[in-house]
Amino acid sequence: MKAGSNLEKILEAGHFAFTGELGPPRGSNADEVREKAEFLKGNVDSVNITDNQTAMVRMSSWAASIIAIQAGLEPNYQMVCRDRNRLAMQSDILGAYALGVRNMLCLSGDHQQFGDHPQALGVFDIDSMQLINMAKTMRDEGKFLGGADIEEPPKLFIGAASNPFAEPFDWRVHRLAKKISAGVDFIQTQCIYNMEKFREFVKRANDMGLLEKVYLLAGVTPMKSVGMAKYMKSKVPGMDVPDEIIKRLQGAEKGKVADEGIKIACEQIEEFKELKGIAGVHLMAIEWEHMVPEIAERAGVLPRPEV
Amino acid sequence: MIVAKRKPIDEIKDLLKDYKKVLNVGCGTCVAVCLTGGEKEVDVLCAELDMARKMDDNPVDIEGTTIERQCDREYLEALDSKVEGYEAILSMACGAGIQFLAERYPEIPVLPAVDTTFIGVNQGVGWYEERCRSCSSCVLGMTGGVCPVTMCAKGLYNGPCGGTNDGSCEIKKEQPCAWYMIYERLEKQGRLDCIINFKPAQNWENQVPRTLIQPGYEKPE
Amino acid sequence: MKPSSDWNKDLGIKFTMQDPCQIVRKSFGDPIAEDLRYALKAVVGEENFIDMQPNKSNNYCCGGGGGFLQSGMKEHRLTYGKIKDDQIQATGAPYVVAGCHNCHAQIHELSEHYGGHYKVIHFWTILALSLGVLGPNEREYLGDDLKEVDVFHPESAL
Amino acid sequence: MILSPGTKPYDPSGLDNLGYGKYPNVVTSDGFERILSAGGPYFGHVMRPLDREEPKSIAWLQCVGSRDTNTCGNGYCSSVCCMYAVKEAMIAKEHIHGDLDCVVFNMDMRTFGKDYEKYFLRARDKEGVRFEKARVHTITEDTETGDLNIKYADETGEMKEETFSMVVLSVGMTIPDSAVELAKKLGIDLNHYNFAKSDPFKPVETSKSGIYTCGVFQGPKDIPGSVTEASAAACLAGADLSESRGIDTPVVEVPEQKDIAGDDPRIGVFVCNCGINIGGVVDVPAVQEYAATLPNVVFADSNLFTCSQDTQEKIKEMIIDHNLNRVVVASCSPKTHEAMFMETLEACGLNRYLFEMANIRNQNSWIHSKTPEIATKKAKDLVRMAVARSTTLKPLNEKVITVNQSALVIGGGIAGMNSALNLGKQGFEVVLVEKDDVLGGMSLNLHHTIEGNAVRPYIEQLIEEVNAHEKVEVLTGAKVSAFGGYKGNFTTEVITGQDGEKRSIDHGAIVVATGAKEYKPTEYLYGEDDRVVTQVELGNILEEKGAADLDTVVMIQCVGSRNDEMQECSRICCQNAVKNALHIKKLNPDAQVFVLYRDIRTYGLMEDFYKEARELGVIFMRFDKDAPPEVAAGKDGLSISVKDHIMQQNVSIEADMLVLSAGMRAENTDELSGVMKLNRNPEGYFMEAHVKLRPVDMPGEGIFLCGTAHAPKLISETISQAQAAASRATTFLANSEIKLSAITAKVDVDHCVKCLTCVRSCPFQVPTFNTEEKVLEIDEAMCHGCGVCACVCPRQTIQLSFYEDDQLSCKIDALMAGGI
Amino acid sequence: MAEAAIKLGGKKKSIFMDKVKEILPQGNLSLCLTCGLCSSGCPATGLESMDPRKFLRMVALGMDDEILASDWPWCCTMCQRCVRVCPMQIDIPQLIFNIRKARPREDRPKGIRDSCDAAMKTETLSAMGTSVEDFIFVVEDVLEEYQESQPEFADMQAPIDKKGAEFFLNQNSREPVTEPDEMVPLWKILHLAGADWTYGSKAWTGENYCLFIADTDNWEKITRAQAAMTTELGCKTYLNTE
Repeated sequence: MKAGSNLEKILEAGHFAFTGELGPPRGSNADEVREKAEFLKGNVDSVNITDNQTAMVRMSSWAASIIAIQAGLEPNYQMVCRDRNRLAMQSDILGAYALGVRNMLCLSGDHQQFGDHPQALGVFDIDSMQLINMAKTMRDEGKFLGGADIEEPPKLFIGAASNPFAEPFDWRVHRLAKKISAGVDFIQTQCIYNMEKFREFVKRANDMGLLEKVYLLAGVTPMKSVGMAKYMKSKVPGMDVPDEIIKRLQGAEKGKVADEGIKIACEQIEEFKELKGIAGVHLMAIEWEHMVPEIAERAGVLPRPEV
Repeated sequence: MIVAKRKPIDEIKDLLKDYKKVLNVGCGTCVAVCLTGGEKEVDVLCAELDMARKMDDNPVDIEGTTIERQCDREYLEALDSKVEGYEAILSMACGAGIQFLAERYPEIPVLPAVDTTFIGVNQGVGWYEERCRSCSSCVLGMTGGVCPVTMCAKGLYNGPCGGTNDGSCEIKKEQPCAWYMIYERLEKQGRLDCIINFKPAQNWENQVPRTLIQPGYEKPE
Repeated sequence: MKPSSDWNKDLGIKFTMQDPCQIVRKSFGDPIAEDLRYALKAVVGEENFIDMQPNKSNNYCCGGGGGFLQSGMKEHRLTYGKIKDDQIQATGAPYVVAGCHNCHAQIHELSEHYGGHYKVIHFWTILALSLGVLGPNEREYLGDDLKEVDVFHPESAL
Repeated sequence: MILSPGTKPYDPSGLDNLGYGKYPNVVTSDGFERILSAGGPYFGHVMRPLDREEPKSIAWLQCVGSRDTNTCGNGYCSSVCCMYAVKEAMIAKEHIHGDLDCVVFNMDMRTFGKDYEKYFLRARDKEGVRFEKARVHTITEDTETGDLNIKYADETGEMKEETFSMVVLSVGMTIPDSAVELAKKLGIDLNHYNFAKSDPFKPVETSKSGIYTCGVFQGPKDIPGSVTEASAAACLAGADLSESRGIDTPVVEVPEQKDIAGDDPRIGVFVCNCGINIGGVVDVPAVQEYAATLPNVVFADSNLFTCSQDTQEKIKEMIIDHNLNRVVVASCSPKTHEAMFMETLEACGLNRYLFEMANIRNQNSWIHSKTPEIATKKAKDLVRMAVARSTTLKPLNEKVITVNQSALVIGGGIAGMNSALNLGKQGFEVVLVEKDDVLGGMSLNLHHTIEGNAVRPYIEQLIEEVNAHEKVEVLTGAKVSAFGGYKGNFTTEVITGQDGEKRSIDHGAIVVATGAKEYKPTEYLYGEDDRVVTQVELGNILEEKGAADLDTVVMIQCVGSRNDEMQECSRICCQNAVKNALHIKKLNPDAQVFVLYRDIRTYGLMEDFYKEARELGVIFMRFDKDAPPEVAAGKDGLSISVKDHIMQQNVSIEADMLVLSAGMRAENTDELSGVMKLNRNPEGYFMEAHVKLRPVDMPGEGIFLCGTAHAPKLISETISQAQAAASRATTFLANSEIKLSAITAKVDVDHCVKCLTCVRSCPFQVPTFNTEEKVLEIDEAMCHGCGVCACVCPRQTIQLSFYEDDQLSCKIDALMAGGI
Repeated sequence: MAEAAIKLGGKKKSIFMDKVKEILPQGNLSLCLTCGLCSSGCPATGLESMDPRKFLRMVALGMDDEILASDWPWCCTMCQRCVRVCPMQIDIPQLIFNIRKARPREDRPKGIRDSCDAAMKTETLSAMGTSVEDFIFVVEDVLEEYQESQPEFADMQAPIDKKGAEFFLNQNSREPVTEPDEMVPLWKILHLAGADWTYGSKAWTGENYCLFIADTDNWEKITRAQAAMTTELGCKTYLNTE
């Protein structure tokens, strides 16, 4: 055990993991976090607490993580490289760990031009790969990036993201390998819609023996509407939405499009359960947290195992 | 080459509003080549200011001169005899030149007429692109000659972020993804191994004022 | 006998002339139109002749020809003749000399229909008048201004 | 012998319905030209003859004395009236200070020349000139006001009535009796309209060998056409005489140049009255008097016409008498007269560049005609500026270079072959470069001209002649790959054959004859239904299969022309449609042919064929650009719907073939024009130096243009332009050396920072970085003197001789210094 | 206007144009430039929503039924103002005449037809139906009256059937019936001029309505009768007062 978090335990035990996501509010109301947490509690093994996602200012992810803990959830504390230099990052890691955080996810972060402060200086002192490595060094070697010893090193279960679809495709597996060598413990992927390409990615990762070294959680986001599918296809960078998905949603009965979206997601989850090297699913039902119980139910991942 | 762009006339006017006698000094090197601060631009700015101030009923006595380089002491000497009697000096050189001028004439306010933009290349008449951010630790050797610091919007050292989008950067479609370019070029050269390995955190030297003494040289007493 | 226009010197009664298509444009052309003017001017005085615009070979048909008068399409015929009426009224002349019976009948009707109240006469009527040989019964188409005019012509009187 | 007796405007006084000669305010178009002219009766003020009042409205009546076999017997179209009517309307609007309502009453607007359609659209859409598809039967006058009343039936048949201040009769062109007599004396044949009879393949040759003709005597045409034919006639006549070229040529003796170095400026100022053009507004004596007071001026004078021959003599005397070393003429634009005045200086041993002009006419008296006092003041300012500049002028020397007396012709179609052949006949070596493997170009797809002459035998004979000519070398399958040099000394690299053999050709002149092609329609089911064909394809079908199986054929005009994508008219499609319609009717008189058109543009003598087509029962229907025909394909035929312009009712035609009169498109010359730096207009046609006066010269000296590379045109017009290009090239090549202008850019290499901005900015790619000497160089033989480099140089190290910075800024200083 | 479209094309049909071409061998109807000069100068433009150009166009497009149905040919006075300026000298009036003729006689305007028929019923050819006897009576009666009332014209004559007279004078048929005095000024002028003239007792009429109704046979009959009468009397000049 590296960190002893619930998520780590679930994965270690060989269970099919099921994680969720929770976006902190654009305000200081802790109840908002608690409300969302209610829907997730008992339905997921761990919940990602996003860090100023889409470069919009929100409640800090470590604070929201603490509220999540209080609400009975295990947070997966996200950290992006955009807003902090290496000093701030390390001190936040220390503080979060001190208050009970056990998982963290290392990300580059959306460019500040997208958000509500396009004039901001993007820090990017270190990149996500270097963040992974820094967290691992802090945990395993008990050293800060500058080399000094840490009195009580933070023992975090270290995650990162992976996009199996971005061009050049050939390079994707190597990128995964690089993250593994940087020290990542688990990977949550980008939302998957193009199953064919994903299968190819998984195959290549298995061939290189990578999925024995890391837990891969497949990213799933159910489509709420045809409009959302089209938006994801054309507007969201790195997203690969095949036309069949859009056609399938268009073919759904009136008022049943969201249902069809959930159905697609559940079919995916069923397949992931059987796919070699897939350790679980990361469900990103952002601003749709109230549907998580139903989705989890329909995906057949309930009840969550106790470990 | 250092690329600069001239400040808007209103901003320059505002900087100069309290001075009646101004010397406008151009620089004959980088800013001349990038069409910002050579003889021609000095003349144009003088004429513009002369006219604008007349219209404002606040005439200014402005004279223009251009020296070879404002970042070389020897060339600044030519100005020594000229600056006498001027209430302010306007410099059309890069930030380095402006500071060097200010340092030489500490009694006279030296004001910038241009914004120094970047180190870049000339793509066509009046069209320049940034190519270097003088980070002090060049990685171009492993990145196929594409600078990840300058060309990647996030300055990433270990490959692209999740926003890479069919060869474009997430900030806009027209901006190529630096890491996509790096991959393509290295793949062609058969050197993908250059970026397989983890590159540890950067030692950011450009955060402090730097001094450089070439090997075999010494700082003069 | 030489016709004279002296009778109209003081009266100053104005005359215009319809150039019948059949005689002018379709038969003898401008020369006969010139002859007709020559003759009319000799009888009423050069200054008392006012031409329509356009005239001679380019004159407008009055609308009485081609059987139009008998075709039963009166409204159309009067619409057609509006141009002629406008032309005549524009001259301001109270008399139109028309050398064609169709023109005569049509212009007569136009004068009444459009209220121009000009008179349309045969050339011979005014010629006879100028020669001093026009009797009272032969003045059916003349207006009051000419009903009583008795021209003394030395040759016809003696 | 070259016959160019010219034309006489048709005299409309015999038309009693139009009132010319009777109503003073009805004028002919040539009369109206006089009214518009600065040298005309009203000195350029537009006034009507009756009362010298400015007109409020003017109507133009088209086709007076043209296209009419009834009232005037001139069945031809005079070709120029539509365009000049538009022009007159535009100029009248410009000259009149208030609103002027201009209406052009017409049957068809025939603006078929290069860029003419755009001009017409500008007049209509921007300047508000009205174009009424109607004709006026009779003009009558309001005797009180002198205004003119007209009634007309508009296209829908509705009667309209309007009153105009003036009416202009757009009279056509006729051949004067004297020309007919001359032709009889010379024994040359005339056609039924008394134009000189010519063959479409020999457009400027008369029936008698050795006698050539050009201009309107050959057939109605505009100025560019006439100028082109003049050169063509000169070409053929010159070829006959080529052996004796250069004999008995008088040489102008120029005295040795005086050295004025170190002398103080002694300036003479000559102020011009320009008749009353300047003198009528500006107080010329006052300007003269003022000029005399300016620094360094030792003599000032004024003249009625400073450009006259007498005045040149007078200026020469004054230069000598007063020992002048600078001359300033205050008159008109240097564009027209500067060269002449410079010669006057040279004739007295003064360097020609010691001359300066002040334009006190175009830039002053013309535009300030209403405020003479201000105009006089401005004239003084302009003279003061010119005097200030003249003081700074320096003698400049012109470089003399030798000319390589051979030519390169690019394009082996009718145009290229004719110009190559004629250059060969003039005794010059010619290389003819054709990109295809065979000569002939577009003409290989054509069968006969509208006159009925067979194209193929002509082409075959021409190819044979070209191949056989000892002076002409033909390179087929050849592509221009590189180009360099300057006028008189070009070097072109050509790649030939499949193995891509490179060949470098040195030559002194270039003829561009790259041709054009038929537009590939995307409209009206073309390419989707094989019953829809183009006129060229129809020509082939008729040639191969005849017309026996055709019951109904519909043709649509202006496909790919005169639309938003291609504003220009393709010039040849109307005659093409008429030609093919006649062909169908002759092969199968029972076939019905419908031509759907916008304006029928069978200009010149081709109007006869339009008439013949109507006579044979071809139906012509006009449609509006915004309501084009609709085409639907059925199993048994095509159904074409359109509104008949006369019935104002929809017509549906069941046809077995639809023929699209696809316009012309310039050949793709992107690569060539890039390599050779030749300018093209937005439509891709090459640009001539002056649309009217230099229609076959290109802007660069020693480069000439002909055929459809210039603009769409007929075979006959192509041939005469090709001969003209040969003629113009001959004029250039005949001299073994030429003098270059001294107005060139010079770079101060010591100061230059080698930023290469001049290299990048020069439109002619003249500045180069000499990698051996490590300096920037501008070759004065290649420099066009445009001054772009001097403007962009950030360190101001480039100066344009005669226009150096201080030679310009001194004028501004002089202006700002005031003085009066 | 949502009119039905004119159908054209297909196999060539025999159309009116061809018929007219047979009658008018110069066949220049199809030369029309559709310029509209004819319509601009025609007072009948607009009547029956028609004008000369439109009418000619219907012929060119083979709209035979519409042509025959139109009343517009009876609005055209065949004044020839159109032909005069037509650049192609197209004889529209001639076309109109042929179209009038193409209509069944009973469908042509009754007023004109009646006048033609009336003329054909009497030797005088008078559209008013005046008989030889009535005409002679009126002329003699009026003459007598004037000879008496105006003594200066006591020896004035109004001869009828005077053989060998220089002039054969015709007479509009309305005047002897409705306004006989209107005949007199002309008699007086001829008298004063010393002209040797005569009326015919037959065929004295000036008008010819059979022409207007396009009854070519009777038109010819009238004209021939007028010529025959003049010849019979040996007159040298036919004086037309019509």
